[in-house]
Parts: sequence; structure tokens; C-alpha cells
Amino acid sequence: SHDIAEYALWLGDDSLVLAQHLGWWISRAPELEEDIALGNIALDLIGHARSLLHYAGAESGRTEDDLAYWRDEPEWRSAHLFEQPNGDFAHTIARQFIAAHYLFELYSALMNSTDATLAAIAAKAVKEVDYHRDHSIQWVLRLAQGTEESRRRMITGLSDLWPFLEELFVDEPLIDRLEGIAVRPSSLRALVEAAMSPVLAEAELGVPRGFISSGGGRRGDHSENLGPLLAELQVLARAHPGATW
Amino acid sequence: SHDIAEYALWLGDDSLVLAQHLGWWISRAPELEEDIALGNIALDLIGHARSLLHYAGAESGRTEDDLAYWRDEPEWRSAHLFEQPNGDFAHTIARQFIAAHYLFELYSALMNSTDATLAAIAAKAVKEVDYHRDHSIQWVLRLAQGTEESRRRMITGLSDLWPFLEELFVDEPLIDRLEGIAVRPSSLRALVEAAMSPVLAEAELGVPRGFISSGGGRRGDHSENLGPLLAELQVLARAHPGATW
Amino acid sequence: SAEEQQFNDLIAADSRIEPRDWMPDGYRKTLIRQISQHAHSEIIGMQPEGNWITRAPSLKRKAILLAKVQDEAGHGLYLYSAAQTLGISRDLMTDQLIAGTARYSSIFNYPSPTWADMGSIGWLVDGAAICNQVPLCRASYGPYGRAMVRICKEESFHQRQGFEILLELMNGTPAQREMAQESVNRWYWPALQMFGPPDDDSPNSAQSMAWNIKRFSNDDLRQRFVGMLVPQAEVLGVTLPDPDLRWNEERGAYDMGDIDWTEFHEVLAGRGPANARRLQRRRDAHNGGQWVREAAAAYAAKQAVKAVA
Amino acid sequence: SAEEQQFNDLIAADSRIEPRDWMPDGYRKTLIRQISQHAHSEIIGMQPEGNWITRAPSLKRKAILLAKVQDEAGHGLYLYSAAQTLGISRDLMTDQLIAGTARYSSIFNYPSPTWADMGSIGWLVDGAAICNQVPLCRASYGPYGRAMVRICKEESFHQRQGFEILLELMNGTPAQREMAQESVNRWYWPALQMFGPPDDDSPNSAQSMAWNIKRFSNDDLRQRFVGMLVPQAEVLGVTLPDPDLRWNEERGAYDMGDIDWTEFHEVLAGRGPANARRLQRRRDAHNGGQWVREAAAAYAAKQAVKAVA
Repeated sequence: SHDIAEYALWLGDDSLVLAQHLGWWISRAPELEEDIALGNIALDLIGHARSLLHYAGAESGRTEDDLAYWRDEPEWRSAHLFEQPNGDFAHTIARQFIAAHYLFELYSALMNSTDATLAAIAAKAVKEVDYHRDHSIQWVLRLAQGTEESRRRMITGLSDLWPFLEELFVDEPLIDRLEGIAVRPSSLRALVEAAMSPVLAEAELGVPRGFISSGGGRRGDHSENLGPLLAELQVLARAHPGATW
Repeated sequence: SHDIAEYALWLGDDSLVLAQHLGWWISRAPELEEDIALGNIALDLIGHARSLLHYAGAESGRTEDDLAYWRDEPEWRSAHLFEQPNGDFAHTIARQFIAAHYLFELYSALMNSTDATLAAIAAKAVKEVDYHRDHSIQWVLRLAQGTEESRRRMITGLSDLWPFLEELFVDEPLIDRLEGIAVRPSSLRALVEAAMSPVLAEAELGVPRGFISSGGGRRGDHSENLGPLLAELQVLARAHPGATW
Repeated sequence: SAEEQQFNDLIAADSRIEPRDWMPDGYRKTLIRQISQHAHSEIIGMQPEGNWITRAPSLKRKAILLAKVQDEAGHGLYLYSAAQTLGISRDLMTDQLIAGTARYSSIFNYPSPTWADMGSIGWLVDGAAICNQVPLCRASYGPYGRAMVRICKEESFHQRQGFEILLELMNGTPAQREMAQESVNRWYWPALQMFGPPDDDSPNSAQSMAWNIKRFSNDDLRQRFVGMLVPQAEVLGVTLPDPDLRWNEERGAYDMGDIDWTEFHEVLAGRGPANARRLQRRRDAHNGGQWVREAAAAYAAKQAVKAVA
Repeated sequence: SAEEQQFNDLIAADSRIEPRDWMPDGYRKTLIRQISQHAHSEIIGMQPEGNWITRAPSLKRKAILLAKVQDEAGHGLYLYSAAQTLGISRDLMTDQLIAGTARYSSIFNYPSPTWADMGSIGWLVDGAAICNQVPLCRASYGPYGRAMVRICKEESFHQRQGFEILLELMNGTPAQREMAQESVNRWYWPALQMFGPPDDDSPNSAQSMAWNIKRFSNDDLRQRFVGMLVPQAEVLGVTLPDPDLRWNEERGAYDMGDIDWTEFHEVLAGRGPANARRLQRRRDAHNGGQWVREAAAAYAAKQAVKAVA
């Protein structure tokens, strides 16, 4: 249905936008092992995005590439968290930490979707996202308890990204129309917080307080980072309408 | 003539690409005074670019915006120096230092062009570029003789940008066809070096040795920085073909 | 005291208070708060427009936009200078801004996702600012009033440029017209909120008016602003997104729909769409530039020593 | 000496030398130079392709490209490990690379301005690499040979992907076909240069062949490569940019035009189009990641202490 397609866009856009950011690190990471690890994560996310966009487009006869390359900014559905720039490595890790915890709980719940396709995508994705989560946890611990500088940066990174957590738990009207099919975002809050909490405790990091971004990505209201990101993502495809690659 | 138009593109593209980089600093500079100073320089350069692209397009009935927004990368004529990314503030200053010295000597000589339009553009630009040169000199001195960290960064910035100086002095075949109209690039080398030399001496900076970029911008062979820069520069205009703004 | 009397006399005569004059603590504090808040707004206000400098759709617009954002940096500088005459340092004000303890105009916590926002910000946001600021040119504190004179001139220029951007769009393709209307829809209500809460909910206004800092009430200014907008909207051909907006012959003014003050307070409390990113950018620029400022200071100190020797 | 005799016997029998075995200093140095140079090439080689990850024109291509660049990081890691068995540390090799004192394949000093370059790099650059590397799978030094086996498998996969990119372009729009041909024109000659100078100008080759590190001469490998390319170019429909290229029935091989060794030596000497930027990027990534590596080391040390306590 149109609603299911819309929901698949939410999820697909989150993954694609995050992968686009992570791809930047390849050849720029702090060590070769991280070039590979962040590359793996980006690859997994592109895989999820492709499945989800493929599914989202099927209803309207659009391909994954039609959706990735030919939608304008207001038609994107990514949440602001995924749109936030890489910043330094601690920012990237903070974004991964929040994103992977959210995605893990999301896909864990989505495995029980009455929509067989979404359930199947979730079942595959959850295993990969579990690795992403573990990767981010290891780095949060290392950076928070490594050197004075890394701790300072980790705290800054976490408090810069934390405002974007809230949007992930907002139940838009779409969700009411997808009972049993979609995961209710508000139902994830306790799970995500419970999973992050012991890590933050072990890292001796407090839960950042202060700003909360009001988001709006699911309605097409995006942060200022998305426009330039899409300019780069889409530039070549749009220069050759109708071409295949 | 077509040759004069091509030459105007060389100069116009250099200025436009540099202005595009400098515009990024506005709201991100180390102090408000520098937001303003770098903004001024960017504005001057856009002004030069507009005059030059306007002149370059007149022959073929194209506007400055046709040229700025609708040429693809191989049709651009900027030298690699101008395409280099902002880097940190020291990189930006090093790029400014080289660029402004080159542009000052270029426009000083171009005032004597037998082409009245180029001579007039140069006569106006040279005064502004003189200020840019002074601005960069002041910062080279401050950074080179400020703190240990600033000196280290200034040395790095200068040695990262220095490889791109050489391309500015290459006499492409076009120049032979514009005797008396264009400035012969090779004729500027001694002037530019003589002007930079006392500043480097006062700053106790050696002339960087090592790499020399072979360039190729005048023939449409660009550095890898230009593609993403154009993606952002052109994205909105290209999304609305035929629109005016 | 004699000083206090002299201050009151100057206020009563609608004369200017200058930095060397005695002034009550409350007056000084009110001004420091207001001027620094205004300065911060100029600085943070550079961001939503700075967002489009690299993507401006024509070279002319790029130059105009660049000049405008640069003007805002200049306004910030004048205003910080005016505040400094009251005995607060620019460093302290900057620290307060970065720490999130100082306020700035809440409107800049909204993002600028489209080019049309460059029009709406000029037309609506600068328009509202002008309505607020023109009376401030007569503010009792001299340095503030004089700074406002200079700023207001440039602001009205900026407003006209914003209007022109929207006019071009409204005379353009269907997609451009839609872009303009969508943008006006987003900025209209937040612009009305720029005048602050309704008069009956604005506790500090009376004292500011008594001190000749504020000259008109929030609601009066808002009314004046809407009165200015309606005919301009007609010229543009855009619809102001208030179905209750209509001329009230009896009052000789426009009736308006209710403003969503909940949203206003949410954004003010740090829960707008872009609060976090605005301060993060400012902080990163400031901290990232620390080594540059240190270098400049060290160099200046060395030069001073040389000059003496 | 007996050790030397044993080494010579192993070489004569075309057997493998292992890290624990005695080996002549020259052999060790030659291998360290060659393996680390090869590792550096993988790492620097990530850049021209990394340049297009964000702009890849389809999601499938984006995923394939990302995986490929990531494979190159993996190859770099194997090869650094192989070099480490010869007694050089990864840190030292990294320092040499960043300082500009170590070499890497000169081909990566060319930029990748178009998407078609992702095809040409795969087809021509990886193709040339494979011709060079397949014989290295039998290199006398065990860890190197084994690393090459693993790498060659992936490289031939990469080459096929590059070929496919070009094939899609050549079957595409006129603009795509032009893009493909233009790119092949740029990469063809530098790819031929990857085999190194002509045999009569290659002083170290004889010793390397005697040690069973190198198995074929530069010119032989180049000839083999061109022989492989010609039929593939026909399938693609691209023209190889050498007007003198033609089959020589007598020799049973292709005659070729002259290679511009001046350009080769210019690029090798640091005067190519992208040398400076390639090392700058590597240096910036390394130095920018210093604090992360320090944090990881400090954390590991703390954990080790805890484990003991």
C-alpha cells in the first residue's frame, strides 16, 4: 500500500543518508582497520537502503535509483540524526552509537511485522546492525576512557548528537495506519535507553541535557545538511537523465 | 574573438572558484573581523568573475550565469591552485597569499592590454587585489611568527599549496595567439617571486621544495576538488532550467 | 541622589544617556541583555542565510547574499561595541552565547531548506526586525541608538532584496512560485512571534518603555508589521497563511488569527529544529579559531616589544 | 656459509623462503622495498576511487565501489603484514609514506575527474596490476606469495567490474560513450607505464629474477597486457589511443607506439597532477587520527592493568 511504501522510505532514507556520510571516511579514517570497519557499516546500510527503497518503489513502479536520485529534498523522509555531518571521529561514533541502538531495536521489533517483506528485511538487517552497535560501543568506551582529549571529544560529540534522539520516537499519523505492520516509534524509547544506559555508565558518561531538536524529517522538513548532501549524491545521475550505469 | 573569450574564462573561472571557497568561511571564521574580511575578498572576486564571464560570453551570446551554471567540469578553465580546498585557516591564507600575489601582477600587466575591456577590468581589479595581497601578507606574518602551533600550521599550509604555483606560469598555445592582449604567464614568475620573497624572509619561512603539480586546468583537466564544488555551485540553477532569479 | 536626578531628567527630556553618564543598575543590565541579545541574533542569523551562499542560483544573487551575510557580521560588531560601552567584554558575551546561557532571536532556530527562504528571511524576518528597530534608533542610550541608525539603513535595504527575491520567484515558473509560497507559509508565524509575547504577558516592557528604550508595545509593533505586509503580499501575489486575517474597519487595523505560543516557548526552551546546530556551529568556529587568535595576539605582543626596543 | 647455501638451494629448487629462514640482506631489502611500495600503492590507490563513492550514479555501483575501495584497504593491511615479517614496522612504513620518501605506483598520481575513470581504473589499472601480480603469487618469499594469491583473486574481480562499468557506458547514451572513450584515452598510457621502464633501462630486474621474486621482464609483461586488452577493447567498442598499435604476425605479438618516459619520470619525481594532494590526504588522515589511536592505546593499557588486578 502507499502507507507501507511511505514507511519503507522512512527506513530506507535513514540508512542511505547515513551510508552516504560514512562513505566519506574511506581513505580518511584514523587507522586502516577503521577504513574497513566504517566501509563495512556503510555497505550494510546501503544494502538495507536498497532493499527498502526497492520495496517502497514497487507500488508506484519506481526503482531504487529513481527514489535515490530523482527525489527532491522535501520528498526525503530521513530523520535529522542521520543527516548530521561526520564532524570529527567522536561525532561519527556518537551518531553511530545512537543510530545503531535505534536501528537494532527497530529491526528487532520489525521482524514481527505482519508485512512479510519488511519482516524479512528486518531479520537480515538486525544481525548486521548488531555488529554496528557493538562497533560503536567499543569506540565509545575507548574514547571516553582513553585520553583526556578523547574523553573531551567524546563528551562533545555525544552532546552534539543527543538532541536528535527524540525525533526517532515520534509517532507520526502514518504509524496509526500501519498497526501491526510498522513499529511504533514511541515503543522503542525505553528499549533504546535501556540498552544505551549501561554503556554510558561504564564509560562514565552522563546523559547529555539541553537541546532537543524538533525534527520533522518524516514530514519532509530537513536539517540544513541534507541539501548539500543530496547535491553531491545526485549530481552525476541527474546530469544524464534516462541513462543506465 | 573566440580566443579572447577563452582567455577571459581562464581569469573569470579562477576568481569564481576561489570566491566559492571563501564564501564557506562566512559564519565560520576565527573572528568576526575575518568573517567580514574574507567576505569582502569573496565579493571582490565574484565581481571580477562576473565582469570576465560577462565578457567571455558576449561573443557566443551566453550570459555570465550560462557560463557559471551550465558548463560541465571539462569546460572550466580554473587553475588547480584556486580549486584547492579551504583546509584550515593557514591553508586558506597560504592559498590567498599565492593567489593574490599572482593576481596582482597579472592585473597590473593586463592594464596595458590592447583589449580595452580587459584593460578596464584589470584596472578596477588590481586595486582590490592589492588589498587581498596585503590581507594575506599580514596573516602570513602573524601565523608564521605567532605561536609554535600557528607557525607549524603556516609551514604546512604553504608547503601544501606551493605545488600549485607553477601552473600559473605555464604559457599555453592560446597565449601566442593573444600577443599584446593577454599577459604571458611566464613573464609573471619573476615578479611574483620577487614580491613574495621579502615576506617569506620576514616571516622566516623557506620556499617549500618538493612536489610540483603539473596542473592542466587551462585545458580542462582539473583537480578532484572541482567536481564536488561544481555540484554544489550549480545544483539549484540546474534544477530549474530556464528559470530566472 | 543628584546623579539619579540627572539621569531621570535626561530621560524625561527624551535626551540621550552616554557611557560616561551615571545610570541605574537595572538600566545598565537591561541594555546589556538587550544589546548583546541583539548582537548574538545578528551573528547566529548569519547561518540560515550562509547556508545558501555556495548554492545561490545566479552570480548576482550570490554576491548580494554574501554582502548581506557580511553586513550581519558588521551589525554584530557594532552592537558588541555598543554593549562594551556598558562595561561587558566581547569575550564574556561570546562565552555566554556559546555556553547557551545568552539568548538570541528564536527565529534563527528555524532552518532554511529552500532558496525561497532567502526571500522570506529578508522580507519577513528583516521586515519584522525593522519594525522593532526603527523605534530603537531613538533609544535613550546613545551608542545603542546610533548603532541602530546605521543598522536600520542596511536592514531596509535587505528587506527590499528579500522582497525582490520573492518577486522574481512569484513571476517565475510554477515550481518557483510554489517554492515562494511554501517558504512564506513556514516563516510567517515565526516572524510574528519575533515581537515577543502579547502585551499582557510581557512583564519587562513597562520598565523598558519608562526608560525610553522601548517605544511601542509588542502588540502595537506586530499590528504595524502586519499592516505593512498585507499590501506587499498582494503585490507579490503570495497568500499570508492566516485564514483569520482580515481588515477590521472599526479598529482601522487587521484582525489576526491566534499565534501558537506553545511552539514559540518550545523553540525558546531549546526544542526548535535547529537550536543545537546553530550553537554547535558558533562554538566550533570559535574554538577552531582559537589558535588563530592566539597567534595574532602573540604576534602583536612581539611587535610591541620590538617597537619599544 | 651454510645458511647462504641453504638459501641458494631453496631458490634453485624454486621453493619458498619463510620469515624464520636466513636470507641475504639484499633479498630482505629488495622485498621490504617492493612489498611496502605495493602496500602503499593500495592505500594511495583508494583515493582516486574514493573520490566517486559519494557521487556514484546508482546504488548498486555505489555499493560495488565502496566494497572495492574497502578491499584495497584490506590488501594494504595484508601487505603491510607481509612486510612486517621481514622486520620493518607498520609505523615506520607509514612514516616513510607520509614523509614522501617511500614510493607507490605512480599511476595513482593521476586524478579521476569522471565516473568513467572508475571503469578505466578497474579495467586498465587493475588489469595491469594483475599481469604484474599473478607471477608474484609464486614469489620466493612465502608471506608475499600467499598475500598475492588472496589479492589476485579480488583484483580479477575488480577488473571485471571495471570492464562492466565501461561496457554499460559504451552501451549507453552518446555522452556516456564519449565519457568512456575520453577516460580510456587518459589512462591507457599511464597503465602501460605501470610495468616500469623498458628492460634495457631496468637495472634491478636481473637480481630480482635471480631471486625468483620477479618472473618476467617489464617488457614481456607489458606485451602480455596489451595482448589481453586488444580483444577486450573490441568487445567494449573503445579505441586504444595508440595509432601504431597493430598485430605483428612475424613476432606473434602487438607492435606498439613509443611510451612517453619523460612524463613517467616527471610524475615519479613528484611533478604529476596529484602527487601533492595524495600525500596531503594521507598525512591529514594519519595526523588527524592520532588522538584516536592514542585513545585506543591508552584504553587498552588501562584494560590490561584491570585484567591483571
